[in-house]
Amino acid sequence: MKRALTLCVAATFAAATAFPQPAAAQSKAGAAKPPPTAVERDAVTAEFEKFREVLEDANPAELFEAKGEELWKARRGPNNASLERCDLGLGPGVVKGAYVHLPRYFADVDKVMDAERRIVHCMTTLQGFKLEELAKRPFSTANATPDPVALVTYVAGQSRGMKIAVPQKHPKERATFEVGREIFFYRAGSYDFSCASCHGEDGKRIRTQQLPNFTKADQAIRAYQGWPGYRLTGGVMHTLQWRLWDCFRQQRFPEPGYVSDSLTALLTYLAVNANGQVYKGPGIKR
Amino acid sequence: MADPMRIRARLEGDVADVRVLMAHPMETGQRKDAAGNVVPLHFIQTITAHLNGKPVFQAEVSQAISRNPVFGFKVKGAKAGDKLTITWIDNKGDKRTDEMTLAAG
Amino acid sequence: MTDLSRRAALKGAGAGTLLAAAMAAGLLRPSDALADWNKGAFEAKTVSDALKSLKVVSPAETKDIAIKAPDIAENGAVVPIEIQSNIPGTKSIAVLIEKNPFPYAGSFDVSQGAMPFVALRVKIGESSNVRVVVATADGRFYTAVKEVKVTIGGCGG
Amino acid sequence: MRALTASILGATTLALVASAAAQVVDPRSEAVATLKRDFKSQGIAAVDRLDEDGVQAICNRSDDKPPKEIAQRLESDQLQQIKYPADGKYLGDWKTGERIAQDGRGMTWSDKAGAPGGGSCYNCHQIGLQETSFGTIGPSLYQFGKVRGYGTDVQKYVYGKIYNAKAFSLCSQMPRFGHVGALTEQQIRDLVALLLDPSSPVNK
Repeated sequence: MKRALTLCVAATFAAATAFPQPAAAQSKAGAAKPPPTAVERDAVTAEFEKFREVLEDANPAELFEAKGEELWKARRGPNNASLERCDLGLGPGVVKGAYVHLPRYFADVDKVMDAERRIVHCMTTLQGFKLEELAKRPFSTANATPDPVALVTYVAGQSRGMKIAVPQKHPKERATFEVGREIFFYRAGSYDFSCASCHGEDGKRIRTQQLPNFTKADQAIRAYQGWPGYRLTGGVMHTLQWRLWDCFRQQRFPEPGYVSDSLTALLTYLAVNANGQVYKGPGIKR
Repeated sequence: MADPMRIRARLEGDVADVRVLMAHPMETGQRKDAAGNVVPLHFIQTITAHLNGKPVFQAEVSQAISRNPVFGFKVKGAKAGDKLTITWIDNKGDKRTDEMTLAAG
Repeated sequence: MTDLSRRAALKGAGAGTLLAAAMAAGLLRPSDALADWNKGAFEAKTVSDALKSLKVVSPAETKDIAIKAPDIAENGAVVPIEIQSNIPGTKSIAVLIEKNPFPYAGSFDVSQGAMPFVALRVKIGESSNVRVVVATADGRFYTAVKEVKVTIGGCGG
Repeated sequence: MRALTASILGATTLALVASAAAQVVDPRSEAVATLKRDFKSQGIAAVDRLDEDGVQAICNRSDDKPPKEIAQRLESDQLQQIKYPADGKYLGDWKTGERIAQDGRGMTWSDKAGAPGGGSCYNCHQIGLQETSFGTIGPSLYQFGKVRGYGTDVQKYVYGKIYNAKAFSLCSQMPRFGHVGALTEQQIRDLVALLLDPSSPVNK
């Protein structure tokens, strides 16, 4: 929260002192046309917002919520069990409202888990699926939506309209938040990027895409609002696990492990920052 | 078998404002899969809506309709308890019919 | 636009069931069965050829067709469009994306108990006019356009 | 130069560690250890990318606000590592430059080794007015030459800035495209031309 950075893939010709001003600059400056103003840029954003509402009004994510509910209740896997005994933090089988309290500490594993990680945990412990198998193809393609994706979408949809209230009582919950914050600001890789490079300052865009400042509640909620979300590009359903995975790709980092501690920590940082905001249900994204 | 549609209808007087979501890939025949093979044309061609068995809305469409299509239309002369049935048929002959009962707005 | 008399006749005879049976028996391909799916119009590569196949004759420009679509689409793969016709006797609403490889995107028959309104979401390959053609019960045609710009969205990485 | 970076880093780290000594667990060390446990090499993106170099380490430990004297020493260290074109020609072809500016590929685990990447410039900057899809993380570069002038000194500065932005502002958010081999000498020249060729649309 204390830090403020900026960027995706190019530049800041920022430092005012760094540029040697040739004498010609001042004399020619008067002839130059000014670039489009902030107001004109905002018009594009406003247009997107207007039609995003139209898209949200009938979100294909609902198709995946329905699929996820079917999967939740079906007896599946080597153990031929349903997920109806899965404890998402509010007790075995309680789905309603569970999502807005995740990630949280689970005593049975002595760990903090985010929603997708917990669902995958239930699939392995209750139904007998193998994590290594689930981790082989964890993300949606044009041809297939992995089961955890539909399940997360269903679980998230069951907290529609509720306030984000991610707990920070257990020491491990607080420690996970701290680690998440450090990862968020950690600059490394070929392009010197951190998460904050794109998501640490207000009112910025990559190309036409607005970049929420995740250090603030009213903007951190937008990450939660977005994912799980139906992505217009490719027309597939994606979760926060996918979003972070692809962010790290574009951050020029190596590949993060599926449902790993690093991602839980980042999601905890994000979710705690969004605390108090109302969750509207699975999103729709470009 | 195709996944069910999600149909929502809001009654405003005797007009039902209908939104329907359909699960369909709507392949253009131009996309290549991960292996580089062209994915064949596969898309919904016709849509019909019936109110209590009487046709009220019909459409013919192309592969230009977005994946997982969404359509909206407004049916006149509708009331609570009426049955709205929607059917789509695609270019492979697959079809799906779903029904919902209008609820008082 | 769509041949309504033929469609009505097919439905009236309960022909759908017969056609499904014929298709199942391999006697007909789906495209044959959908006799009222206007193959010629859908396969036309230009707007004028598509309109010809749709038997649209000299459509008149009008302000009585309201087209709600984004000036700049966030993603060309899913562009929401809402069309409201205020022309009395509107029978059907056809949508053409002028710059798409196959411009004709579809037609909506609202003559049997629907309001002259339709909402849909379409793919627009590049910035293009969206052309709407309304046919009326008395055989007239009206048209309006709305330009939609398509942009590059994310990092492109 | 490596030794210089290391010694500055060492001193700074010691100071910061000392000030944080009261804490039971150091979240930063925990975070880095967690990353190294969870991340795997994929394609051209190997796990060694998680290791900070000197510049990243100083910026990470100072919230991107390094003490002035350390910043200056490291900036001049980075400046000395810039390889300017041997023939002193900084200006390439602006049309090629525009394509490079549009191209956001390069250096990710889904990019192939040795495949030509782009500069991703429009992701963060407004450049030519014809491209309305531009980012706002960096300042507008529209009319860059017209405003700043077209002289060799400006050309050399822009070449250097694209090659290694950290030589001019240590914790700049702009990648070091030449320094890390993301762009070739000719590609950087073409980008310089996009900003500084008087016939480029940027300067119309």
